[in-house]
Amino acid sequence: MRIINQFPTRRSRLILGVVPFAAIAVIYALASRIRLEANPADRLLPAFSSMFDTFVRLATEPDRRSGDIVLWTDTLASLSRLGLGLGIAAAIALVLGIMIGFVPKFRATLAPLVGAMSLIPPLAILPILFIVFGLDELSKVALIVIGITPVMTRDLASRVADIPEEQIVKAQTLGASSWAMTLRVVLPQTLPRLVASLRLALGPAWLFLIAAEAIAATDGLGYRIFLVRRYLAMDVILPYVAWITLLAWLSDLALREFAARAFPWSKSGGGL
Amino acid sequence: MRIINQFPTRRSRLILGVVPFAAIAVIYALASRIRLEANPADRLLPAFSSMFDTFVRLATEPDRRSGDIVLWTDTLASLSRLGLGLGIAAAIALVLGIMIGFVPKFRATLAPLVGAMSLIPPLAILPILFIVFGLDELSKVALIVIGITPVMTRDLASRVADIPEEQIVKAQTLGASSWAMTLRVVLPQTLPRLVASLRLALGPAWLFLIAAEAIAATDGLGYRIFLVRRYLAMDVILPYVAWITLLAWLSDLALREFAARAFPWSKSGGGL
Amino acid sequence: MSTVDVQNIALSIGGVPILERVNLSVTSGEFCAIVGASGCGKSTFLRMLLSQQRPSSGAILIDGETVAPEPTPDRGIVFQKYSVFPHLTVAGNLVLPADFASGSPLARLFGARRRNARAAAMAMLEKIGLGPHADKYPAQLSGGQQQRLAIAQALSMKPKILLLDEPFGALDPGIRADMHELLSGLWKETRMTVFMVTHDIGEAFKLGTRVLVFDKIRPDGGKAGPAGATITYDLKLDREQRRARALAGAALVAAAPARTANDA
Amino acid sequence: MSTVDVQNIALSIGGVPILERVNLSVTSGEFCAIVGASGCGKSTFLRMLLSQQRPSSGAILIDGETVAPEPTPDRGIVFQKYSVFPHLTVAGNLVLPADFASGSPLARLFGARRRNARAAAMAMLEKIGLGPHADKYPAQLSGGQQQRLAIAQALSMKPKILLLDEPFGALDPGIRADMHELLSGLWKETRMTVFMVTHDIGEAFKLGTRVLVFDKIRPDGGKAGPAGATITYDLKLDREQRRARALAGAALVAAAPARTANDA
Amino acid sequence: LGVAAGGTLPAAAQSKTDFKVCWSIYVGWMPWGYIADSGLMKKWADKYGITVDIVQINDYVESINQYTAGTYDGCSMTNMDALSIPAGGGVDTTALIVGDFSNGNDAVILKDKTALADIAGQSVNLVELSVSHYLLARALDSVGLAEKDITVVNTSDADMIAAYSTSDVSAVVTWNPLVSAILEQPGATKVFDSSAIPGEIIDAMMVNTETLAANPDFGKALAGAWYEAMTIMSADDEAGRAARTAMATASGTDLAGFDAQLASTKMYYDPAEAVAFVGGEDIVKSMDYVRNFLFDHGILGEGAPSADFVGIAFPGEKILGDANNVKLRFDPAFMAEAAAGTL
Ligand SMILES: Nc1ncnc2c1ncn2[C@@H]1O[C@H](COP(=O)(O)OP(=O)(O)OP(=O)(O)O)[C@@H](O)[C@H]1O
Ligand SMILES: Nc1ncnc2c1ncn2[C@@H]1O[C@H](COP(=O)(O)OP(=O)(O)OP(=O)(O)O)[C@@H](O)[C@H]1O
Ligand SMILES: [Mg+2]
Ligand SMILES: [Mg+2]
Repeated sequence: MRIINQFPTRRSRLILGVVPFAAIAVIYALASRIRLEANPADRLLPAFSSMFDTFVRLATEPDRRSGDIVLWTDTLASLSRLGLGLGIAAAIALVLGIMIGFVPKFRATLAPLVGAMSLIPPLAILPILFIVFGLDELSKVALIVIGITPVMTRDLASRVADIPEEQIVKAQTLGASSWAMTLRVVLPQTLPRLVASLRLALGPAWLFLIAAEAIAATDGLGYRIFLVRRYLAMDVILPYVAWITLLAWLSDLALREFAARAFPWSKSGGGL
Repeated sequence: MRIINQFPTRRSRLILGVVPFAAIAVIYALASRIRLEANPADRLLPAFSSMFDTFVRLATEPDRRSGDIVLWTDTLASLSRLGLGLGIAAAIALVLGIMIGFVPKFRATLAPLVGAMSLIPPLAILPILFIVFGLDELSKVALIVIGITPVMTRDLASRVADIPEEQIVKAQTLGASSWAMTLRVVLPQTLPRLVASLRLALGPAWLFLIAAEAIAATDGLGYRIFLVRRYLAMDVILPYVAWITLLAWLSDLALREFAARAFPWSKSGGGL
Repeated sequence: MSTVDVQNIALSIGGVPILERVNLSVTSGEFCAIVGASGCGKSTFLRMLLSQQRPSSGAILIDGETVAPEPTPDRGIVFQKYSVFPHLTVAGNLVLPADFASGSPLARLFGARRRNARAAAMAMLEKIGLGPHADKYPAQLSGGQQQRLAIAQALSMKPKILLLDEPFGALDPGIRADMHELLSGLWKETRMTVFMVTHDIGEAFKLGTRVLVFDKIRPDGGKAGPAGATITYDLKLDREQRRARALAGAALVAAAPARTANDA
Repeated sequence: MSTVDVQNIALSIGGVPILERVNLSVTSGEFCAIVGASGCGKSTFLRMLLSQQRPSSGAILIDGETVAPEPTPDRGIVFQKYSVFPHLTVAGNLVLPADFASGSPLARLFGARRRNARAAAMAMLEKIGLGPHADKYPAQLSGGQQQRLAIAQALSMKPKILLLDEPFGALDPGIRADMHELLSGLWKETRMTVFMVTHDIGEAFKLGTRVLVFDKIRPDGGKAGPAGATITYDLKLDREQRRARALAGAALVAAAPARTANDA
Repeated sequence: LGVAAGGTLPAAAQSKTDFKVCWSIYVGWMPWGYIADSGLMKKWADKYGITVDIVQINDYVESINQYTAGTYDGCSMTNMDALSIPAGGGVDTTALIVGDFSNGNDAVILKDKTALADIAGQSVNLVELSVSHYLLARALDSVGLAEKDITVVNTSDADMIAAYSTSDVSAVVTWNPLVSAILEQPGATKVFDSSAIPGEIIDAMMVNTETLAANPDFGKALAGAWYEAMTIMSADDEAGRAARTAMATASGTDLAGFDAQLASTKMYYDPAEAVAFVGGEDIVKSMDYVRNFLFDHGILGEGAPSADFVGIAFPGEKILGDANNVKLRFDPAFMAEAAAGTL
């Protein structure tokens, strides 16, 4: 039978999915062993046991200086910045996306600007951002917003423009004003895509958050990674990276589940 | 008439599109004027004229220290890294995307791994990248590749999975082996999406390039921006950002044109 | 309930003539079935009646007045697809026109008025046999059920003119027959003016009081560049005549549709 | 050119029975037209004949042997849509089977063999009237032209069994008539065994030597849970009988399709 | 943007009561974090009826840029960066508190080589245009080499240790705590450090001259808090150890590590010493070196026709460069008040 017609069973799918992760863990363990044997003080590839110990310590023991439990304060700080950034970006992208996708005049005015802005690498204008937005919470949230909003806006605008013209015409024959159509036809059909767009933006949002926290913060997951990077404390960095990945994965899952529940009429992307 | 039915003419579309850019330029010029009046040596918001002078100097006069014409060496260095990174990422994403999207066994094995990798913020694991890939050109290219490949792979895999089952069945009734289908049915239909995916990856690729060049380099557009940030030379940074945006826009345009020509059978995304 | 006068309209898109010299005068309450080869401009003609497209020249008058420059509630439309709103339930789709009419800034009725509108919608749903499906989404309905809903939705505005673009193209013969009855019944009841595009000649003769055949002809008989389509046959049917003419009509137009727009 | 034996197959998906107790014995060279309500399992039945789907129970034998577990070149298929490869030109679509057969690691013929294959493809295209369109992409063809190409492509493998799933659903009456002739001609020429799903009863009686009607019936007459569809009528037509039976047959099944799967 | 730019204009000379200063993580500046956390700042600010907000910024250059843009009234930085960024950018800046100079904290480190002269021909990883670059220039001078004999690779300080671990890197110039972490690795040899150029890499709290002139209380509060912290941390008692431990944790190390860093830093715990240092001849010589280095590297800006373009003022009317464009001032007045105990 052709290989494309061979479907693994549910059980072997599970096993196959675990294999690459296991392989990576084994390779890491070996590399770590080799380095640690050559130099027991090596910091680059700490053993799993020491990473685990460090992680447990960060997650349970209060910090000597502040009395806070570092992992949770960092997580809370980062998640609240991320949530705020994603929320603001979603709101702006939704409004602009609908305006650009639905109203020809706004499209003519704003589409070129949004297009140009989505091409500016935000990291290159960091100094300007920090000066405009200051260095406190606002600037971190702003970097996330500036980093992800243009792309989300373009995405939403093109989805709005893709709403079948027939529906818009139909709504007009049913007596709808532009505003009524926006509220009752365009907005509800754009929301599922907004969630999908947010899911795509999660990766970049974390990236910008970490970049912002590395420059100016006193807590947050990115701050901690940055702080200990100077000492090459990979026993902190690696568990933190795994933790971030887990958080990102959970947010992704939550958004997907939310969309499936909130928009039962929308065929979700399915699969990958 | 409803606002959504009011279509600006071609001419007014052009004018409307220019307005926001002009507005930004005017605001900038005003803010710059105010600051320069308060402090003529201010570097934060240089006048357009001084930015232009600096840009012309960078583009025409050899550098005092190295004797190179800075703008061109930087551009060449960055573009070759970017091109290499995009090329490698495209090749990997194409192969993995087809494997994951087309062959159930590979999908079971690799999809979870690629999913997890697309969530890891690459900037957080930089030290490991350095150890694995060294500090020279390779590491910069590697950061781009690691940053954009997982997302591209997921995108391509889902497109491959979207190829109508009817076509695959049809090919089998025409006597195709899995390999023959890969070559003649799946690959050609995936290529236009690869180009689209590359276009989407341009933004992140520039981002990772700049991040990599900020960390260790002797030339490149990102290197220059972060270097002159040490003395707040916005008269260099702002033209460089504009230049990067222009380059990104041109690459985007080139890819779009290429796709339209190379894949005449594929309906291009159109519009936004 | 309205007269429609189409005065010598023509349409070119990008220099290519699509329609030309289309003249038509329809009295109130007629049921015009429109047939013609694929790509000859039938949908385009409906789009112009709906002000979705403006003719390059000529005029369209409704009840003697120039038609509004954009779609208005006096002209209802049922498309072959996308005819209902996928994000609203069946009942929601029928309440929507009342929501729009409410003039509320949220484009939504509340309280007692909402309950009234919903009750009216439910009554309508019972009438078209969708009562049990009131809280389903359109994607959960069969094609025929969706089209019934679309027609009910279009009729809820009591349009003077109803435009139908291949409304039954995707349906089973059985369901199609049901829909014919539904439509005939509603038309007799409301006496609106109907324009229906169809590919099914039998359907055209069965439902229409008048059958319009669109086709491309060259007035000079020569090959002087591409020509747009126009109305080549305009058959006014007596109710009794219809059955008899059905066969003849079918033969008449059988050859025409074989010429597709691609051969132009 | 092959016999097909379907031995008491049944299929449930996620616990819902789709088909059950389907028995069928088709002799070589028969033309089976399959009709039935929307969603009753006609396409699913074809998928099983093509090994795209495996029955939950029962067996399918071709020429007395259990059917291969995956699609093979002895069974050709024409779908309503997606039936040709959009990224290949018309000629490319017809050369493709030869490319596959070449066994070359690039799945592509070169040199003289390529020229030969292309010449054969061109000859075929002339035969089906697509000669002038050889270098167009499918998207540039009309629906009828695409279906002609799809049929030619399926036939190029000289399959013993040809499966057609609503192949003419999207076409004009005129083009449809042309296609009927093309298909009848080819069938008479090659004498392959044909299964064709259609929604058009007339088409079924016009082309088939045998008409299979799929429908859901409950063997116990009661309401013991949902039931799968099966073959409820199996009409073997003499060529001469066909015209006469057409009217009767149409009446016979007219009610059945009105019951859609949604009502189940 | 217009509003923001207007809002962050360099503070005009006007009296106000709310001040913001920023600092970044470096051994000599860790007391600022301690001063903020321990309440010393509030105590001294209250005394003068003002408020002073002390903000930590991870990225050193960003902290200076923010100060230069006018967001902060003061910022901890080195003499060299003060000259190149705020002073070069036209922001008149005063060295309010000269806290220390690097006395071994900055070092040139070679991998598998033991003599400074071996650096010839190598790639050297360092933060370009920073004090490391300056130190390298001075080191090369001392063995008769020039910058063209090597290749400078700009490398972010945050990644210096990881960079050193790669095989591509054979020479680095950096500062503590990175120096001690790198020296722990096998094959690392320190071939030159800042103790060979004492007093040239100076760490100070720089404040806006106009703000200071209009609000002397701001300077007094900062100096008062700083020198109280100095007294606490320099003592070898429980309180001193606790203070140093807090600073150690904040910089990501422990007390022993922090003390080791302090050992290679010449801290001016006693304000009188700092006053003497600022009033001496050596600092003038150092600044001369520094400004020539900056000019040679084009850091003084395009408008700078010579190293003399920006004037530097020292106590006693000594001025280096253009007397009509003095933008960097070493003013011992507030340290002197601390020494005299009149704050
Ligand atoms: N925006 C457009 N640009 C260019 N040509 C167009 C456009 N819209 C329609 N046409 C052309 O106008 C012609 C008429 O199209 P129309 O959709 O009205 O045909 P139709 O008679 O409804 O065909 P069908 O029966 O297939 O629905 C077609 O040849 C089509 O290619
Ligand atoms: N993968 C599946 N999962 C669940 N149900 C399925 C699946 N595939 C098909 N079905 C169900 O099987 C039934 C038969 O589907 P099928 O497509 O064979 O119908 P059909 O007779 O071809 O209808 P139509 O005339 O509309 O094409 C339908 O009710 C459908 O909902
Ligand atoms: Mg049409
Ligand atoms: Mg089917």
